[in-house]
Amino acid sequence: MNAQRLMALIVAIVISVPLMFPEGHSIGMVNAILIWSIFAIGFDLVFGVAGMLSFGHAAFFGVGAYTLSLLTMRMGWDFLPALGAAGVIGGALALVFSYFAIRVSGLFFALLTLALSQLIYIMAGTKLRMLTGGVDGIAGVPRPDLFGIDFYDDGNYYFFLLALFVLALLISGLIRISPLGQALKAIKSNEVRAEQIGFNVQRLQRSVFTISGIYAGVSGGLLASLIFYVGPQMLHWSTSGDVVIMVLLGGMGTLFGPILGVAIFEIMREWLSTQTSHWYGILGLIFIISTIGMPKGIAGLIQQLWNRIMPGGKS
Amino acid sequence: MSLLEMQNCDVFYGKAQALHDVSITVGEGEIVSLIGRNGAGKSTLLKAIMGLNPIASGKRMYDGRDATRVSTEMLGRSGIAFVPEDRRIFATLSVDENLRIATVMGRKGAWNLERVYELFPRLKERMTSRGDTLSGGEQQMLAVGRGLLTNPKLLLMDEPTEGLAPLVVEDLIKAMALINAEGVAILLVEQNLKVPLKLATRQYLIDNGHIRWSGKTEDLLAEREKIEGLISL
Amino acid sequence: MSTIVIGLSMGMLLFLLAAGLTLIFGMLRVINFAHGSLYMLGAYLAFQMVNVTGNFWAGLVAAPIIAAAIGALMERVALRPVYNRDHVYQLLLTFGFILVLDEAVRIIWGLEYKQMYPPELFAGAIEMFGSSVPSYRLFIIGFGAAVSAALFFILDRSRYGMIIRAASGDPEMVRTLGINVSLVRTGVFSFGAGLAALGGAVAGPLFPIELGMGFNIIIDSFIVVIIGGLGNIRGAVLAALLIGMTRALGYSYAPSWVDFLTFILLIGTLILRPEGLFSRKGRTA
Amino acid sequence: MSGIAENKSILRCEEIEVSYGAFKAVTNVTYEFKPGFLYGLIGPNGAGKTTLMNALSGRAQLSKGRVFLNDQEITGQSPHARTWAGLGRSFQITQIFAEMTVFENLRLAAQAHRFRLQPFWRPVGKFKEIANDAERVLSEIGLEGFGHVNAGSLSHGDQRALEIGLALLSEPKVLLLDEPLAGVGHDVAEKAVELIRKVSQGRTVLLIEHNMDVVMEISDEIIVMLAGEILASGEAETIKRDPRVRTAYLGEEE
Amino acid sequence: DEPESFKIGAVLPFSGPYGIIGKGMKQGAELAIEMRGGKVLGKPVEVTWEDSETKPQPAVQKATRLISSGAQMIFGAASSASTAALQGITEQRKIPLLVTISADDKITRKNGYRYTFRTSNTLGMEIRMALEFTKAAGLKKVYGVGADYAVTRDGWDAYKAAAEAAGVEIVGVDYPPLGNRDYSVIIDKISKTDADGVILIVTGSDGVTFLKQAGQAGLGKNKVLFGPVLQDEVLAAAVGPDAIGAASGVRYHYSLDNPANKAFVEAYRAKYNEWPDSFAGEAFDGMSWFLDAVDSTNSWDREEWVKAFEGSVRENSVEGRKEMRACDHQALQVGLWGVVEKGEAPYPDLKMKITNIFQPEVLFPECEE
Ligand SMILES: Nc1ncnc2c1ncn2[C@@H]1O[C@H](COP(=O)(O)OP(=O)(O)OP(=O)(O)O)[C@@H](O)[C@H]1O
Ligand SMILES: Nc1ncnc2c1ncn2[C@@H]1O[C@H](COP(=O)(O)OP(=O)(O)OP(=O)(O)O)[C@@H](O)[C@H]1O
Ligand SMILES: [Mg+2]
Ligand SMILES: [Mg+2]
Repeated sequence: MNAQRLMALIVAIVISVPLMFPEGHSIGMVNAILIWSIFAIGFDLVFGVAGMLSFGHAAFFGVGAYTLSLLTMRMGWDFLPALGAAGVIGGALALVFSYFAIRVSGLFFALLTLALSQLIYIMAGTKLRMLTGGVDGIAGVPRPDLFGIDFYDDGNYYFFLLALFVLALLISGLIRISPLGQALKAIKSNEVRAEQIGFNVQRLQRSVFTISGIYAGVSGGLLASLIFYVGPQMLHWSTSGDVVIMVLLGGMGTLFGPILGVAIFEIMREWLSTQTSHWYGILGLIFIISTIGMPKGIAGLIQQLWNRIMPGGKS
Repeated sequence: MSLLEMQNCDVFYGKAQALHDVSITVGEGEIVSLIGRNGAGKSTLLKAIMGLNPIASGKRMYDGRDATRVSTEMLGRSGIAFVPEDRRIFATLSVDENLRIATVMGRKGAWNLERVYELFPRLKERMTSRGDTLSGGEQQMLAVGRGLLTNPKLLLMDEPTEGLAPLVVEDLIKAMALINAEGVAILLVEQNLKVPLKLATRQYLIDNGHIRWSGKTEDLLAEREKIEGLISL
Repeated sequence: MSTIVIGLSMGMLLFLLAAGLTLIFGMLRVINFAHGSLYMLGAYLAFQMVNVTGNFWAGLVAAPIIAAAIGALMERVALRPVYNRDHVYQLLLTFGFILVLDEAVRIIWGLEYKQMYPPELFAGAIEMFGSSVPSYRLFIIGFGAAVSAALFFILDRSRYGMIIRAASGDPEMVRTLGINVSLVRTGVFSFGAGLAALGGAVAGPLFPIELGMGFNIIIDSFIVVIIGGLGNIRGAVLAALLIGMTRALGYSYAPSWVDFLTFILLIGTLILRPEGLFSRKGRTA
Repeated sequence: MSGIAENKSILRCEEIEVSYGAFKAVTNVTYEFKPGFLYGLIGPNGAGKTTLMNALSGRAQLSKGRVFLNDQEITGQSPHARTWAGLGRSFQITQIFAEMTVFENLRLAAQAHRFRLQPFWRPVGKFKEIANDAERVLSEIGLEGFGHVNAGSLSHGDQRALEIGLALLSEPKVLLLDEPLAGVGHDVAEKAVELIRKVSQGRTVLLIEHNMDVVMEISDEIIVMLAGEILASGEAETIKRDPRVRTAYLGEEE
Repeated sequence: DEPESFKIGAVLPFSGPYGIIGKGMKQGAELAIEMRGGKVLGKPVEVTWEDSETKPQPAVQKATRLISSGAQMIFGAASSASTAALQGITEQRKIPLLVTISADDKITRKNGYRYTFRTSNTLGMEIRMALEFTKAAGLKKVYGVGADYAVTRDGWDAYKAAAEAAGVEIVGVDYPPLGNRDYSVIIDKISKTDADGVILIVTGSDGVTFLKQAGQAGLGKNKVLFGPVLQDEVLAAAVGPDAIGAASGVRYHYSLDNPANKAFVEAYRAKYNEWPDSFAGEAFDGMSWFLDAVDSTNSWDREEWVKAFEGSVRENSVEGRKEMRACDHQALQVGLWGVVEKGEAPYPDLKMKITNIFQPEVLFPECEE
């Protein structure tokens, strides 16, 4: 066993709570955790692996949600093809973004993606309101209708989400250790050298951006179906901010860190808010303390504790 | 009296020990050289002197006082200057600013902007260029010039001639002799042995983090064979 | 014609809102998302001072000073340990600041809106070009110009700017030169926090003072900072005026496109001249 | 003289110019590089040597002129395309992947060379051939024991060796080396010179170096730059005696 | 088997800038429960308050949890977006949703949501009030300013058509973005027209900003500023004296002269030591009415409650007569219209004076899809 496995175990425990307590009230929360985790896992491919800080992922997330909603509700598509389309559209939009944004790097990249996604946010709330329902959004987004299972029951929907989550995790895990993932890490580490040894840096960046756009599109579609609703709030830059925070909290650049970050974030939101009306401030304190005290997020902390408990256990 | 004394210093990177029980002294106005192969620990020692690597055990005496716990900026203020091996030019500052920033603390002495520009005319030509657009050699000149401008009592130079054209190396050697004559002590690390052999009065030989030999430059030449045997591998 | 005067005042106001961010962002390379919260805090502090003393000017002076002290504390306690980490960790930190500051304001001042009025001296409106322009707007133009001149003098003319820029690349090396980097950093952050609060105090008479007031200005401020060029005070002034004018014209001819115009301006700048429309040198390598 | 001496040039630049604002770092440089030759490029600091190399490898934009590799025009191509076309280089200011191990550094270079499209369906460890490439070069550059060390914590000299290793792995036909010996200990330098000699077998090498003993000894032909232009070129002996080169660069011999 | 208690899940904004809405609604609803002895169907009422953060996702997530822990009804959501999101889940779970603030017309529509009930105003009716006011005040030329989003645009279109039909000239209209920061150019533009009225279809801080800036430019001196939801005591306090004279639709007001309201205001002031705002009044009203309807069924079958509530009439609501229309679950009610004036103790410095009360017949068109 090593720290990686320990983290995997923690993640497994968190997401299997509904299996252990099928009657509990945690299913809704775990479902949200699964969906946001898909988003965060995909986001971390860009952020943690390739080192590009994007503030534009809200656009792919939200556009995925609208795609699924409109296709199922207005065009009468089935859920699964619509979900696929959500991923495709999310990825396509990411590809378009990348053509603009990859010309600059660092903070400029972050702000350019932010600006592009804000444009889409504004569009959705105002000019495209015939399509998007404007500021008030669209209610009544459906869930899948498969094998006669009632996915409107959160307990059943959990399994559907779990399957997608595992798939997303596997793909991302593979990408990370594949030559592609290594190449992206190289670009993050030293772009000049990466280009000189023959990596087509821009193409690699575009491809990972697109892949994470697909993740975002799919997870956005899933969230819309989880809460039966889609609105422009999902496109707002603060949604991008949320996913950045989650990934940082959990530990960027690690496979399980983002999931832990999502879990902590959601649990905090659910639990703290029932404890005190000052929970915003407390959450803020937690952010501050964990930035200072956990340089590499929760994943880093676990790694550190592990190393202390199991000295010499180099992997 | 010695200006700097490092006594029995151990330095670690994480768990790996890079310096073992290292002691060296640099006298007032002296040029001392530190030689050793790649990875021997030369740069590590210079950084430890400057306070950039923490000293795990041992003592730093400077100017007759215990300076083991003194911070980098206080060391800098009290007259130690550092010319690092990888130059560490301030990328976003212009050449001129890179030099002027060294004068902020306002230590009095023989060095000023004009004099540095005189020593490296090339820098004057590139005065308004950003640091990161300079050629490798120009950056090296800038790093040396920046070190000089703090008007130090002790100058730590890590491979200052790396990447410099032969003519410039000669100028630099002359300049080092000159500033030494003005009373500045120099601790010099060089791969190009010509330079320390020409300038330094005493030599330390470091290998694998241990000081293996120290003595006068004449002795180094005389005992060459024996000394080469001291170096591992 | 009056549109131009108003546009000018909108631009100067934008500059005052963004000045603190330019400073912190440009010099410390800290993306201070809490800028908006400090701005809000400034407005509340000014309100409180005015309430106690009955004097607008007391608020304008006291709010920045108190906020600067809070900023110094924030920097010492929280920001200092994370400088030598990847810049992205500052995001988590400054998000934390937002929540804590907002909560503090909520606890101290409650949820009700607060209000402030322009000082006696600038209470009325002045007839100009056939419109009546509130004289407080003219005050903003003058005050903004004065602040920008002062900032320009302090930063571009002094060596602090140089030190900070150097330290943002290689703080260790700056230390070897004998310079106390952390002191300078604390100074800059606290100064930036004070400027944010100054912006809040100036904006107080124009907008409702409420908990959400800081949220919208963050993006506006970022736009000014980017278009002007990071840490470039002169650029920030010009960018703010450019945006102010664009908006003013936008409001007169196509109000529903105002936000678009602003973002298009930003995107265009980032794509064509990422170093900022008004940066002095072209970026090299 | 080593290698196959053909008359056809392998790398050719025509009247190239690189300017930064008003400043011209390289002007009007025309040169034909013959296959199999080892060229020494010398000149004072700031003469434009690195910039010329940047122009050849695609890191600097030309404001004028054209570059050909194997008679194919490569002007305007990106650096990675040129690497694929057979142009490798090392950097004067070390460019390595500091957070990764030495072995990973080399494996990256190997994988960049092997795959045009980076596979994402299999762990990198399963590709034996790239690991083998990396191992081979690891020993070639004398860093055998350092495979698992983080590249960033290597000493300066060892990083320089890794720098060359990374360039070698792209198996270039033309290899550009920017001061490979700078910072390399004098004991190791001899080995490094041997290494350069060895890798120059069967390829064209352009070597920038301020260590005159080495340059004069191993170059087939020497090019001298001054203020962005080529001042002189020819065999070592002629260059050594050229008075212009002496005043501009070499200085008087002791 | 009857549950131990009657569980209400309340999802309201408590944190952030909209916390003030949540606070008022909570106080109003709590009083409603207290004044009926804390019981429904003979069982104690148990309310769980959750923070919606004014965002759809948390709102739905928390409602889901409340429902799965046995909530019999959901109360809330302040923003129309969150309410719309809640409608999805409550419809799914067949749980009544009581809306007492969100004004988007779409929330209640014919053959729409079976389990949603709104006891408060719709924006459509408030626009019609504005129109009635335009006529009553004799305005001839009107300039429109609306936040740029769907509901306001629809509202404006309706207003414009009706106003023009009534012989009012529309001088111009502008749609600055929602959450707009600076209206000075638009104010200047309007001041140069000969409009005698300016209708502001903006809410919350946008309205406050406009009135503040308009005051500084003296716009209100010769033009009537009014809007469907422009002002109430809370917002007027934020504007200051410049608010005086602004006219607005009022959702509820403590000055209404009827016995039910007097009793409520007295109890409210005794309990919280403040005047009830419109969030509190509407919440009180809706909650008491709904619980009465539940009680009247004597059954724990939620379908029965729905049937009882739709079509029920409340003669003694704090705003007078209200009727829950069966076709769309929208409560028909009078429309209150008022103007900001200076207040004397014990009233706040600025208070609304109710100037017009419009009858439901003119405010609510036939039930339509
Ligand atoms: N940041 C670091 N982290 C870990 N180990 C390091 C670090 N820097 C240096 N080392 C190790 O410490 C030892 C001494 O390195 P140092 O840089 O002092 O050598 P040096 O004598 O200056 O060599 P060179 O001549 O190549 O510059 C080397 O083994 C090196 O790998
Ligand atoms: N991106 C750039 N912007 C502006 N000037 C530049 C840029 N790159 C190089 N220069 C300038 O061009 C000149 C030539 O630089 P180059 O690096 O080619 O010199 P070099 O001959 O390699 O010198 P050295 O031997 O010191 O490495 C230098 O004066 C340098 O300042
Ligand atoms: Mg060294
Ligand atoms: Mg060079």
